[in-house]
Amino acid sequence: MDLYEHQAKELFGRHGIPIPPGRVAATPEEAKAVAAELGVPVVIKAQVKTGGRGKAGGIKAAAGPASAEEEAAGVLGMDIKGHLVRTVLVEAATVPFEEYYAAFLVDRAQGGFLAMVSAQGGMEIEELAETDPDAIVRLPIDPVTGVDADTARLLAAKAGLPDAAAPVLERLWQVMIEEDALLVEVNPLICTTDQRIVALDGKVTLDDAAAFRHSWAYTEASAGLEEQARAKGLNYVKLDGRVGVIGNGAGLVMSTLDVVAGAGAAPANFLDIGGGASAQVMADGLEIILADPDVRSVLVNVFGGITTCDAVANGIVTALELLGERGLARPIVVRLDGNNAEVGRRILSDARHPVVRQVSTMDGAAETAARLAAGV
Amino acid sequence: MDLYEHQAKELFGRHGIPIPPGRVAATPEEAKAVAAELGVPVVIKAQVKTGGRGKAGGIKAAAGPASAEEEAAGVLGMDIKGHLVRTVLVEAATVPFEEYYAAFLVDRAQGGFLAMVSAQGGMEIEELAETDPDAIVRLPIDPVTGVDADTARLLAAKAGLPDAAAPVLERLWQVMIEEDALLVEVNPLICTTDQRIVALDGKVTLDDAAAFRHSWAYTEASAGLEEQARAKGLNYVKLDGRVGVIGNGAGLVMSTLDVVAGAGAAPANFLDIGGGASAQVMADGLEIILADPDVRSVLVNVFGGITTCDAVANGIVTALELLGERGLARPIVVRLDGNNAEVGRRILSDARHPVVRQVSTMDGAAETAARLAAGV
Amino acid sequence: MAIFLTKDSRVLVQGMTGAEGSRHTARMLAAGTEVVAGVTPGKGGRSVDFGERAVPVFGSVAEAMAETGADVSVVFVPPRFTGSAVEEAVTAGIPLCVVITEGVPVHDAVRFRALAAGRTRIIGPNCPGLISPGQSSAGIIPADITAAGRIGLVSKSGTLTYQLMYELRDVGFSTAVGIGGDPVIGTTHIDCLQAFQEDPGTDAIVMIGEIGGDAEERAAAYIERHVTKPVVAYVAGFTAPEGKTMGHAGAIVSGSSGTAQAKKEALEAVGVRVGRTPSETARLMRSALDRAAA
Amino acid sequence: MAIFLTKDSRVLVQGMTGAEGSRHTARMLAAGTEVVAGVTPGKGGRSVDFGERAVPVFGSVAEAMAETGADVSVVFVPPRFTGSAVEEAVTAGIPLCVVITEGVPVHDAVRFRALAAGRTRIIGPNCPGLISPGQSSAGIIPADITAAGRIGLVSKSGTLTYQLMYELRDVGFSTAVGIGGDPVIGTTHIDCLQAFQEDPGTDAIVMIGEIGGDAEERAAAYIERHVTKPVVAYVAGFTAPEGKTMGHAGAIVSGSSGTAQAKKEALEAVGVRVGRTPSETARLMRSALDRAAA
Repeated sequence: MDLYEHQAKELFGRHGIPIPPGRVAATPEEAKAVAAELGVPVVIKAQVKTGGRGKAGGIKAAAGPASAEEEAAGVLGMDIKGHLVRTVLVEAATVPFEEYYAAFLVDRAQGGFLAMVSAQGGMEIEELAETDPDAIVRLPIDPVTGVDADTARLLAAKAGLPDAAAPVLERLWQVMIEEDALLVEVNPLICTTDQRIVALDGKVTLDDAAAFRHSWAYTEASAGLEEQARAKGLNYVKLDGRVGVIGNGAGLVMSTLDVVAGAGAAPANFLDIGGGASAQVMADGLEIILADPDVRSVLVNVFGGITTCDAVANGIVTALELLGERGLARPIVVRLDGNNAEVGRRILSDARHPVVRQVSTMDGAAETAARLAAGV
Repeated sequence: MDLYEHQAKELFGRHGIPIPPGRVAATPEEAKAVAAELGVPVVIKAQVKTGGRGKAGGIKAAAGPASAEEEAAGVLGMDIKGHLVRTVLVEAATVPFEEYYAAFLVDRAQGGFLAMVSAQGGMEIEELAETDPDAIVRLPIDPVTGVDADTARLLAAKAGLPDAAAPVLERLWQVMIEEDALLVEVNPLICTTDQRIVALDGKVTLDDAAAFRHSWAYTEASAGLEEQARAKGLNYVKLDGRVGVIGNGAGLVMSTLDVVAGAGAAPANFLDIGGGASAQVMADGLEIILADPDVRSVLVNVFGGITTCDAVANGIVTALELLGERGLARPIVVRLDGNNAEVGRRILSDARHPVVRQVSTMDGAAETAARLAAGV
Repeated sequence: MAIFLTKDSRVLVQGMTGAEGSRHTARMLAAGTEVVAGVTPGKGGRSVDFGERAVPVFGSVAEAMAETGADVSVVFVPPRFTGSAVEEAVTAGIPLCVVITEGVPVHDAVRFRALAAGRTRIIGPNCPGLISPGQSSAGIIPADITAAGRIGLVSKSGTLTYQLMYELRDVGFSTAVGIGGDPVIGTTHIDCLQAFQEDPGTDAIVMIGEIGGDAEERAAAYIERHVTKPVVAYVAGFTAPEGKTMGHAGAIVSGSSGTAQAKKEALEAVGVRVGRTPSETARLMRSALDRAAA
Repeated sequence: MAIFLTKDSRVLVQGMTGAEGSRHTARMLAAGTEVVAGVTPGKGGRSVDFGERAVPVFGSVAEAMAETGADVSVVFVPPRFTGSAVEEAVTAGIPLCVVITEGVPVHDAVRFRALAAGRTRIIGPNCPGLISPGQSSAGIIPADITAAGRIGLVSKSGTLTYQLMYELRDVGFSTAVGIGGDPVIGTTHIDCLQAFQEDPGTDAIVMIGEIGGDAEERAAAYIERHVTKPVVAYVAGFTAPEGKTMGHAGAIVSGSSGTAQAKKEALEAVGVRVGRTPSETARLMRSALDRAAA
């Protein structure tokens, strides 16, 4: 996942890498407000996940709030190489005294990490690599020892960057490692007239496969069981207890929670699989519930209406097959009632799944599940 | 979906409702940087989706960057009624001269919209409703005519708010309607000593059911076919052409795109359903493809390996059943090859689905799909 | 007898040519419902074959009503088109419109509710519809889990409706109405209580509520003043935490409002017996009927 | 003959007690593979019954190697545990470790690749594994779609491997290696080209590439200098747009780098014939074999 410049800079900020003051804006009015807040000349930068936005007219300078509003109006809504500009970054204009290039990346050819640093920043690195390849210092980074202060100083010195750049390089490496990034690139990394090192731009590519280690970065929406359930289209609410509950119909499930509570145990969740309880949905649901380490027993409470109990029972059996040994961890109490309940119950008994127990009434099933959760 | 205060304020900003300058921060260092940017005394406000954060110690004043850092360090990581404080809003401290209350909401009892405005803001509205119910002006809003300038002036006058508040009320109604909100609440809405009306806090609840009209608001990740596909766990990339492509294995699908292009048509998408092509996954995939209005024909290209062709064919038949008439809109060319190809092809022929045509080679199938997309 | 829906009701189905629409039309026909028309814009002139009967499809509700005398519409169209489908039905003057679709934006429900006021009874959205066993079914309530009888049932929840109907299948129902779990709905508990009170075919009423809003509290106030027939109730969601939506868009406790406990207390304060579980609720109904018969 | 995997290979399966692990262990056994052990931390001492044979489970790779003489590990554990599972296998000194798991974080792959350098050959991650038809299979390549023969195959893609194996099933293969589509992988095209060049049981080589990186270009440079056996190639992804990941994490065109066209040109420049479609690639292989035989 590529981050927008403003997201990359937010990450930089969190890791102590200096960035210009600024904020993202979605309307010209908002850009004006940010410029007014900043109280200095600003730069309006199109937030798009593609290069070459400067040439395309996506970066504009503005002396004050009024011109910031005007320029933002021009940039917002632009199409830059097929990317619609939905937001702009409004940043305090920062004048570089010198411009550098710094990047850490995954080197596919070597299957390792690589640092690339140059005292000639500000242009496309591919271009620089062609016109003056020696101007780029390339250093493979040992994945175990990484970039410490000495390595960072060495990198800065070899590339001709001031000593003050070394701690910034070290922190960029921290971004690389701690965020599981595939690329961390700053172009230009600048030195101001007063000798401050500032990341004037930022490009970060995160590894989607490592999202499990960084769920916060993938928007809050991807964290937690509730979000996993939402991604599967399941209606799930995490609660504080130990009896996992799954059933068909919001009202019946709410009622089931109450009956479990009445039996002296706290429900671990609300999970409504809806009307047509397919095997896959049942498996998805059981999987989410069993992924909750608080769950000590599971109560499946289904009323066979249009979807008859035999269909539901077949769904449960298939679900348990799909789950394999994940379904073996904790006892599952099943209550089937309504249309074709007898047939459904027989299907479940014939399947002889080792953790499944059947109870024919809702109240009795809740009591059994509560007892099992208590370890009795 | 409840929005965080800072998200609500971003919405307000977009609709021209004045808010204090500020920015969200995830670390004490970032909070310090924002305070330094703002250059004025600030307030540090815990961003949590629950009330009572002030009483819980989640709102702190800070005179400058150093104390902002200190206070943010205290607030970040707090647990407020079970909500972990992950971010704080760092805002220019704004002193109210007067505090009001303004809200638009869905009135369940009447099944309509309701405005609630009071000149006595700043406290819990439930509390105010008990201690001084007459201090709250309640006005049902006609869903058809809405809140125009006259209604807004009337509301302000009845509740004892200054005239300057009327345009802000009108804009809050715009937020309500244009964002499909269930609740838009500002408490307090303030009047500053220099007579400016500012939304000092903001609570907005969006209607998840209306997300299809506001996909941008539900994070960028929920917009478009690619995101729908991702939500279903499908590996889908939208392309520019007219032949929808679905197959098993990333390499085979890429190759299929190339063969379609070689047959003179542009592929409409990349869609890899992976190794075990279950009927549900096949149906999900076909559904995404048929939801693309650019698609004129669909090419299903499956190589039977471990998953044999008869299983795949059954999957396709069930998928078309699941799709019902959504599967009838455009021709579907199916190529099955590999293990049990003969059996699989017979299953498909026996199903006699009206839009399905079988071609036994990948090259031939691509040509047929290309021809059908061209309307030949 | 029954409320809202009888054997004489003539039903049209908006969205009958879709998968859900056609599946449930077949079931409604099997339950004895007079399904006289389907409506799908742009598909007028066809008809759909349901084995023993072919149902004609019209391009508009107005046309279907004019041609077939339909007086009930059941809506199965997707959420984003539901608003305009219901507005079409209301504009055409249909007396009863049953909106099955789940996920209808609240603003759309507010709008069609306002449009329908005084013209069309709307049931739903996000509801299972209603059934008068042995007479007619408009929606998706299974027809084969219960029998005709003299209990009236009104419920926010679909499955709990089925559960109670099944538990009391030997006694039987005049009409069961699923009013839906959305925040804004067309027909309320009170509307149904009033109709059951007036219906000579109904002897007693089961009311099923759930957390969220204050419909049950208002129903309690109504019962105190206007309902003389025995009422027993069940409320789901005692364990629901604050601020979490429990499946139904409207099922949410906000602060101290909308709790199951408050609803139970309001109902018990006016003499309605409230069961702790669905099965206890069924038992309470039996004893209420016994007392009434005694 | 074959490369990397022969009938004498003794295979252990990390994650054998999981659903994927046990399903594919059964298939590997059916293909004639000597599966001698499973490894699941904390489950040592059990055994898993696969009909004709029960395979013992050990708690660690070191123990399994010591007890059974295993020299190949196939890894089926979930992505978040793959890194430590592979590191365990490498530390235990396994000569060949085949990582089937998809979705392994790139940083983890970089780390275990660095750890393995000079000690363990790693194939994958995110690969179908390798098969020497008639001898042994380590991974998930179907054993029944082709026969033993004298073509060597190396591919980034699983299904395209199967497609080509099937198209040339009458000719047959010495070994087919799926090296995986991730950005960082253990064994490269070049490693396999070198091994096939040195293998007396291989007469000709099919190389399947796809967009992303420059592995095919580097392979072309290697072929020019070191490979004398006939090589035909296929490259997938001519129509892939810039900046979109096409299924495999590594299959992405960035700017002008990693395009299929560039790869095709690099290969053709060193005399490798590149098919436009999989079937044309199969035909090119047949004619290469005919020429070699002539």
